[in-house]
Amino acid sequence: MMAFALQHLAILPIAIALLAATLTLVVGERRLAQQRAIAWIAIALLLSCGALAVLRTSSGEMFVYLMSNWRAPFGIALAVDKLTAIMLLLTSFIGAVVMAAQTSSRRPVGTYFYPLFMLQLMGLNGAFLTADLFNLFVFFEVLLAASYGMLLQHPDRARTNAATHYVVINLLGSALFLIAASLLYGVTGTLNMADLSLKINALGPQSRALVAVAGFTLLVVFAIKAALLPLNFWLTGTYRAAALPVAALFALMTKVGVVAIVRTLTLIYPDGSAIHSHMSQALLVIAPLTMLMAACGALSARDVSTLIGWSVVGSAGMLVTAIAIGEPKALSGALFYLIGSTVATALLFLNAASLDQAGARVTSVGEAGGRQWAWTGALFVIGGAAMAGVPPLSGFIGKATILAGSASHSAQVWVWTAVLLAGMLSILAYARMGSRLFWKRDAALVLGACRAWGVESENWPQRGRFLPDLQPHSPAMGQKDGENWIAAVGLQPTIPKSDRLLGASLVPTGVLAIALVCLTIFAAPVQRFTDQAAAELKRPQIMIGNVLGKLPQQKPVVPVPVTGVNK
Amino acid sequence: MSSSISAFIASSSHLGGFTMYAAMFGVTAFVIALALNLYRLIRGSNTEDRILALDTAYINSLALTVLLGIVFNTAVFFEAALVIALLGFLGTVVMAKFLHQGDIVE
Amino acid sequence: MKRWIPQPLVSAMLLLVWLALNNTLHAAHLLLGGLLAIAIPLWTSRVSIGKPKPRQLLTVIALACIVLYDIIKSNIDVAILILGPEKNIKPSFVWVPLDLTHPHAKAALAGIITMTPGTLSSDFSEDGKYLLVHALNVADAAALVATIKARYELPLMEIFE
Amino acid sequence: MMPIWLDVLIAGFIVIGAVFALIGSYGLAKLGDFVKRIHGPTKASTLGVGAVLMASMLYFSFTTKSPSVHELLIVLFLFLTAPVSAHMLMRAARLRLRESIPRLDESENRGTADERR
Amino acid sequence: MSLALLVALGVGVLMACGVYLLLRARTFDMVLGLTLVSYAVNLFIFFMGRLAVGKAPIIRAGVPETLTNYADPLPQALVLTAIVISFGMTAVLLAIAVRSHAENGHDHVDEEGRSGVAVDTPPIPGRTPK
Amino acid sequence: FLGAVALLFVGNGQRKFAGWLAGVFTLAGFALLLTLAPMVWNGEVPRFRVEWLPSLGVGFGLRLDGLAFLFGGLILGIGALVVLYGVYYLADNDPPARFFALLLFFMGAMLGVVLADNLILLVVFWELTSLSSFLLIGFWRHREDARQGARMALAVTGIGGLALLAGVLLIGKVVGSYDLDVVLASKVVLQQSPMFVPILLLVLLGAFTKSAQFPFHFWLPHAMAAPTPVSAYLHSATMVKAGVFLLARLYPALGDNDVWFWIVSTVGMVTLLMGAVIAIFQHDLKGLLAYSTISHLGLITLLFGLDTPLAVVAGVFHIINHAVFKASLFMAAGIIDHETGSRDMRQLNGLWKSMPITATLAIVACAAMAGVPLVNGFLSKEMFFMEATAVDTHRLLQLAMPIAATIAGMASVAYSLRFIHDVFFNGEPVGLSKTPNEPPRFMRVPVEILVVLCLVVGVFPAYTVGPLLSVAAQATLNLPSVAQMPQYTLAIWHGFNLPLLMSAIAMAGGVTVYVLLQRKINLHTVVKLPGDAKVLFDVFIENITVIAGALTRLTQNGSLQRYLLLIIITAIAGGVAAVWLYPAVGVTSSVPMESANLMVVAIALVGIIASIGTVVMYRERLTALIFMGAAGLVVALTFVYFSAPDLALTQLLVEVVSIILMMATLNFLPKQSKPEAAGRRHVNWRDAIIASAAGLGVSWIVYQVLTRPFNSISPYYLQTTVPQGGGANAVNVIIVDFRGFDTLGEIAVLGMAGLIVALLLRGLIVPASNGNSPFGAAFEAKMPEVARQSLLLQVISTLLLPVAIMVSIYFYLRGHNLPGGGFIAGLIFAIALILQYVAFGQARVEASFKLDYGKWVGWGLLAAGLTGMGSWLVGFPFLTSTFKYFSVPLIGAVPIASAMFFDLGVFLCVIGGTMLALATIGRLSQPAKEAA
Ligand code: NA
Ligand code: NA
Repeated sequence: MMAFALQHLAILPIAIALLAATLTLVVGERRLAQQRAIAWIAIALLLSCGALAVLRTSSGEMFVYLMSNWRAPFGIALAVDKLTAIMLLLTSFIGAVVMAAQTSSRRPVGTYFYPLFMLQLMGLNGAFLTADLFNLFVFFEVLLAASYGMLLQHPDRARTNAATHYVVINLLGSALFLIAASLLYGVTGTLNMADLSLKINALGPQSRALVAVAGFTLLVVFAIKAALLPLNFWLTGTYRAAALPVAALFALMTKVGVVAIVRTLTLIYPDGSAIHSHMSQALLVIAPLTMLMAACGALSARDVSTLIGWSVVGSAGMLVTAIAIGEPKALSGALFYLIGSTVATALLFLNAASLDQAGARVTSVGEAGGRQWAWTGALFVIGGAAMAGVPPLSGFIGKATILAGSASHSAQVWVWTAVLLAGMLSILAYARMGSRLFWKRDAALVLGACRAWGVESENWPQRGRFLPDLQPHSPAMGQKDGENWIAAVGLQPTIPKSDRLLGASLVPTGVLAIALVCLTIFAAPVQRFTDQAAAELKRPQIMIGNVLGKLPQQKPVVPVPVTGVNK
Repeated sequence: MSSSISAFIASSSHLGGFTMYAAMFGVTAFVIALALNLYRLIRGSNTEDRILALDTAYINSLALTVLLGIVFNTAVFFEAALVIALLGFLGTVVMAKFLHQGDIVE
Repeated sequence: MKRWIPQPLVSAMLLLVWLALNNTLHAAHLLLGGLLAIAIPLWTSRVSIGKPKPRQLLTVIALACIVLYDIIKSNIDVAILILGPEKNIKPSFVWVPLDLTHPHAKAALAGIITMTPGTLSSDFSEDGKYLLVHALNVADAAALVATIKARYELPLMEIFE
Repeated sequence: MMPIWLDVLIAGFIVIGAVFALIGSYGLAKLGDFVKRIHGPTKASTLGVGAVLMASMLYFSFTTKSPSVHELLIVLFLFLTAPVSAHMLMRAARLRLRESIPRLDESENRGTADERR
Repeated sequence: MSLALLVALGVGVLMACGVYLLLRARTFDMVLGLTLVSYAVNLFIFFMGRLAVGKAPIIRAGVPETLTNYADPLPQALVLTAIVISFGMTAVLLAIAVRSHAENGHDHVDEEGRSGVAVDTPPIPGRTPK
Repeated sequence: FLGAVALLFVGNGQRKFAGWLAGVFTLAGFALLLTLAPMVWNGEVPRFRVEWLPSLGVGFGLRLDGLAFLFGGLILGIGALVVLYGVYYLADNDPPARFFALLLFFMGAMLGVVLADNLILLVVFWELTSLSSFLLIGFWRHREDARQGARMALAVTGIGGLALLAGVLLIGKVVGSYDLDVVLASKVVLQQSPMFVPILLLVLLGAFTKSAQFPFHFWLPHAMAAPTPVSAYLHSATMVKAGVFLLARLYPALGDNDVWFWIVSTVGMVTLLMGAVIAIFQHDLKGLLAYSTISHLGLITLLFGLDTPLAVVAGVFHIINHAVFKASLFMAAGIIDHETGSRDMRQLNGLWKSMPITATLAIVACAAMAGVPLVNGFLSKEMFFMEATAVDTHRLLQLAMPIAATIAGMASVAYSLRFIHDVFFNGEPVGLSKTPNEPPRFMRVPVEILVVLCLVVGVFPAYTVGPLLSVAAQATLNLPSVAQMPQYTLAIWHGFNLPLLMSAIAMAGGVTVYVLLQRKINLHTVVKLPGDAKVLFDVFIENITVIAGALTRLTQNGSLQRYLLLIIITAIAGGVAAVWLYPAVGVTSSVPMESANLMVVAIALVGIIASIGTVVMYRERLTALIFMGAAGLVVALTFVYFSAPDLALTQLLVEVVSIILMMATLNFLPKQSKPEAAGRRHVNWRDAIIASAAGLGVSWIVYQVLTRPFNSISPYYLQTTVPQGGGANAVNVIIVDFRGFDTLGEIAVLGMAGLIVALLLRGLIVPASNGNSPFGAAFEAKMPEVARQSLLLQVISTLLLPVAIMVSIYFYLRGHNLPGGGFIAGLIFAIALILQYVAFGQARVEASFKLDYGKWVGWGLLAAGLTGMGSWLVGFPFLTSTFKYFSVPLIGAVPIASAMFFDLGVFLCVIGGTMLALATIGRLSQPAKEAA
């Protein structure tokens, strides 16, 4: 069993998701319970695969898998290095949490949720695993198509409009990707990233412009995915419109772009070439600007989803900055930051989903909702702190490591200024949003509480007189006041306690918060792993040797009676 | 242009003499036919005319494909011609039905 | 028999199509084609309009010859019309009353009329009793109707009804 | 090497087909009215294609030393489908004309089209 | 005029036309544009394997298997994949266009209130039966 | 193991605590600290360390030296008192658990700051204090001023924290380690580094913001919206002291140079004076204390800035003293607030009568604040005066320093006097909501303890605080042993000297100033407070937010066209940059150039004109679609001409299906594209130029590539496709075998496309959108006698369906060797089905064939996936294809390749995805059938 898992480690995360997707389709649309069971089994298996990948790669192994048993670069190769292992585990973890959130949500799943969800995971895993440029395109398409479906769950006007932008932009991105990938093939005659690395290195000077065009175009494509300036504008609208658990899953989306940029800068165009340094220079201008732009966006955000969306943009900017700096320490910090920011994003989105249950996404909840809100508030603080890089949470650790890693770089002053300024603005943004959401007591707060408790909102327009009562009048107004107030004006909650539901919805966010705290406390082993991963990335010849050196299994020779065809 | 013609002849050297020239004539004729279809496509004046032009272009392309198969001495283009013959009309039918009643699938 | 081969003619046609597609008379293809020719109609026959029961193979061949001859002849006529001055062309719509009732027969008539140049079947009337024919150059509409009915409809009547 | 008679035959088919197709498309381009134009391509093209396919049949039967009949299928399919296109187009075009067409026999036997309704 | 220049220009024109339509502000125009872009991209991929006339990559007995005798099969396979994917995405985009028109009452790609968004018809109430 | 306790605090801070539990923890910590006292006294430095951030070379390490001991003592000692006080202070309906949890959280963070053995850890805890103080200040969350105050504190200290982080990272870069021991020993390295000034500035920025030094002092008064225990704790003893702690901590490394001297002493002096003067004019008790705190912090800063060992000792001493008396004053103010419901000195008068004990305590503490002899404040003030007179670096300063010190002393006497006089005497209370009384017994205990400490230290300094001061100062100066300490004496009486004179002047002056002020302008009538930087801060934050919002809206304006344009321009710019950077292009053309014959040129022109036609006609959508169809046809012909039969087939089929889909949807969309608003002509030109640039770029690339020699991996496919792939059609073998994995992803995408269309449109009912076109439904009204469905079409469709299926199977079976394959077969099948839909209408077809296309997608993917996994059974990688020749009697060898099963999956998935999309769109206009 173990031997089997190890032999096929690279394909399992894709195959399991695919199998689960097909099974959920085949059992039929109406049998949601079976679909859910299948999805959970798949998630459990995916988690095991991710954990196994991390464990095995930490001992220095790299798994290369020759798809269809053809030797690279002729067939498609998958490779599990440390970076991939991290991403696999992270993907399945976020997937599990989103599943849990969906399971505990009051809202029923939309049409074809489970198949699309599974295909989404398949696409993500495939994009992280593949070592072939065109196959990367295919998996980009898989994960994008699935994300269209996830975005359009329970379609409404806002989602449709967001999807229009999201889909068109990504289709343009796909066209650019195809141009870049095929151009690289046209110049070098290969598609395997490891082989590309070698062939590009061996090219004469007159082909360099074409290879650079391809490289820059690739960067543009990945920058669209990673939401770098000026290609980031699709993101906040999309995230805002998406169902929040789905948005949590989207936390991984930009990371695909980031990982692809890592591969571009460390494998296809590794250190030492002129193209690499030009790419880095360009990114070092763009990425810090992205961070600053994102911080501005976050500060001006009027609702939680937009705020988180901008934070996602900002974290992508941070990651790409670190990648462009390219120092091992910065890369290691970036990987750490990547883990932390993904988890924090998911936490914030799922937490917002809990808020959303009270209809308070845009305005505020305050404390009138009772104890659950206190927890929601605490979780918001943790997520926001991790996202904004407040110590000691993961965001800070990653950021500090990146800053330390960029200390000797020529762009240090610019990078530091941008990082610190953006960090400052994000802290402000989260403080503003948090204090408005959880502290402010106003009409919307009670409205939210009433919705949370199932109080019919038809009463609202007639009872406009409530609104002035909501202004703070006593300096010592306490927690019970909201409830008292509702009792005083004679609104009886029709659903006695929605605690149970909300409590359940706290589980996934709680798990994420614990993960963040653990990531902080047990930073040492994680950082050792990311250090090694960064070192591995800095030495592309390891990947090249492993991918191109792997031999296919010997097949039994089949006698061919006819060669060719009559005509 | 003479060099291009000689290259073309070189590629069709497996043909008999008459056939070769006939094929050249045929290819030219069908290309001109396509150009005439395009003319009608541009001129219109009605949508029906344009659909008709496209339909004719499909048929001419079919013939052109078959002719190219003779020129290149290969049967691999037969399937393309077959598909045009079998299903190429569907586009025309659908467009016509769209003109006729809007809803193509009732 | 009817249950397993609901449309024997279609099945026969399919077998022929299969053999033509593969350009062969090989036993394997006969077998495979036969199997497919039986299997496919089992599924597709759920949508059908009437059952064609053509008789008189000879009439079919005769009609085919007539049509082929007409196609070649009127192709030349039309070519001359096209190449000549346009003012010579006097197009017109003509309703052809139908005696045919079988849908396949009507369809065949419409197809034949279209395939022979110079005429073109434009529509059936709503009750299905008239076929609207458009002719490129009509000198005598009544004569055209008579020709169509005698030359094509009569053999089709023999074949289908 | 191809026998001369076959060469001529194939060439002849090709030329005939090409000429008819060209005339059909010429008609499409030249004629001044849709109902006239539609007569050109829908037939001339079919015969044109038919002739070219005959040429192809002969040619490949010769080169592969076995009868090539699958071109017949193309002819069959075209003869099945081409009338449908024309038919549907005429249906659509007639909407634009928006005129009732009197029936020859109606005036004698059954009255006008309007009465029929 | 060399063949290479000709096909290069052809691809370029397709691309330019597609991009122009893509930059229009209405869903259906964008679909047309994206289709043209995908034509251009497919041809682009295809030509990355260079030009080969009359050399279909179907192995014939006795013909040495080199790129001088056969067209490059790999870009063709890639184009097949690209065609299929862009076809699927076209379907998705069309569905979104219909839904968007039903929800918004216009087919502009941006939400109302943006400059240049003209509402051409009153919103059509798309209803979702239970 | 002290660390364990600290960790416990941080950890437990998250959980809910009752107040007494908090107290127990604090006392336990304090006791633990005391047990370590002997070690510290002996000059040892207890340490605790676990690995934490190996990338940064930073561990989680704690070290307890004298300075840390001093601060630890303050934090825990005063913490315990504050906890006790808080139990009584909080209102009934304030959640105590959250309060104490936050308080403990803060305490843990603060302990972390003082105990951290490396700078990174210090920054971590530093920021945690900011965060927890944010939460504590905003504890009364419903109050707008509390929220604002909290945010302001966070903003200011947060900026400082980031500056500190930058400074620390720079230190790490220069020194090579973040370890405190190493850093403190690297004074020379640091101060000779070119980075020294930036480092110093950044670190000082951190310290000054935290300790509310000018010009960052303004947040502190607004933080007074916090509950009083918080103020007493954070704003007297702990958080604000973190800044001066940092000064003290890094003094050995960064101090002892001119930059340090000038900046620190100037800032300290300005803060000292400004705080003291403003304090006089406050009406709010806590406001007065806040400005007083600012002033005293300025004093401490100034002492560190004076840059002499003795001044440092004085600074450390004053840290202790200030913590003690200020905490007690805050608590006293809190008691007053608690008992009277007001902190406004204009309302509070004559409380001596109602609460004499509290009054006494407050008076003693005020005396300490004013620096009256026999109280602890006096001692450190004397030391300060001494140092002020000892400044000799600059003539001007030599004069200014004592004067400034005296003025500050005067002001502090004045505001202390105001505190005493204006609250406890000065007539009767005005408009209080409660009748003032003495507070509960135990609420007063903490104040009593602290005041007693003031007195004891004030009277017997050498015996009480002496040892503590000495180890703390030693650690501050980073001296190896106590013996090297500078000479100083702790005594009340130093004899008549200049400092004593200055004290006397300050005393007398202070009293005079207060009396004069009260007489002449009546302090109660001063409304506008001078120098409140809150306004500035608000404007600043407001501007940042406004600018951020404007910037965001400016760039992200919701226009998809803009976004697309940006992407395209970026891509073009990338290409241009590439050519510009690597100009060596197109040098060689070793490839013989084939020239185009007339036919190819003509066909290309047809395609070009057709695509241009699409653009020109785009407003008439149906027409544009026809042009596009023509362009697609030319693309297919191109594939034919350039030897790609599979592509030609696929292109033709996809073209047909696409057009059908587009027509089906166009029925529900406007048939014309409305022109955009007037005045956008230039936009069209801009787009045309961009589009042309994109086209030109692509053309250039294609031409460049086509004129280059080519070495590719492809010959491998040609060579192995028959012997190892089992098929002569190399393209198909690549698709199902070499790169079958791509195909798997591709069909997943197609299947998903179907699913997405279904989930998007299912259940939606849309009337056809006719606009003003003559097409479509308009027909029904005008020509009712025309049949809807065509008989001819129906008959032909029924004939074609089986034939097309036959053809589809034919393509499926032969794809491996000749053009064809599962995808093409699936499309043919789907088109044949579509034909039935068109001819007969959806209802009839779906009634005849009961089809769940979603399942088809599932089965197709399952078949493909299982084929892939099948190879696992025989131990080969995913999708490894095998083929066997089975010999069948009569027929001969029949090849069965596993790729065929894979292709079957493709086949099913293509049908499922395509039909699902089409059937869903077709169903849009059928309200009646939906119900059925
Ligand atoms: Na007073
Ligand atoms: Na194929």
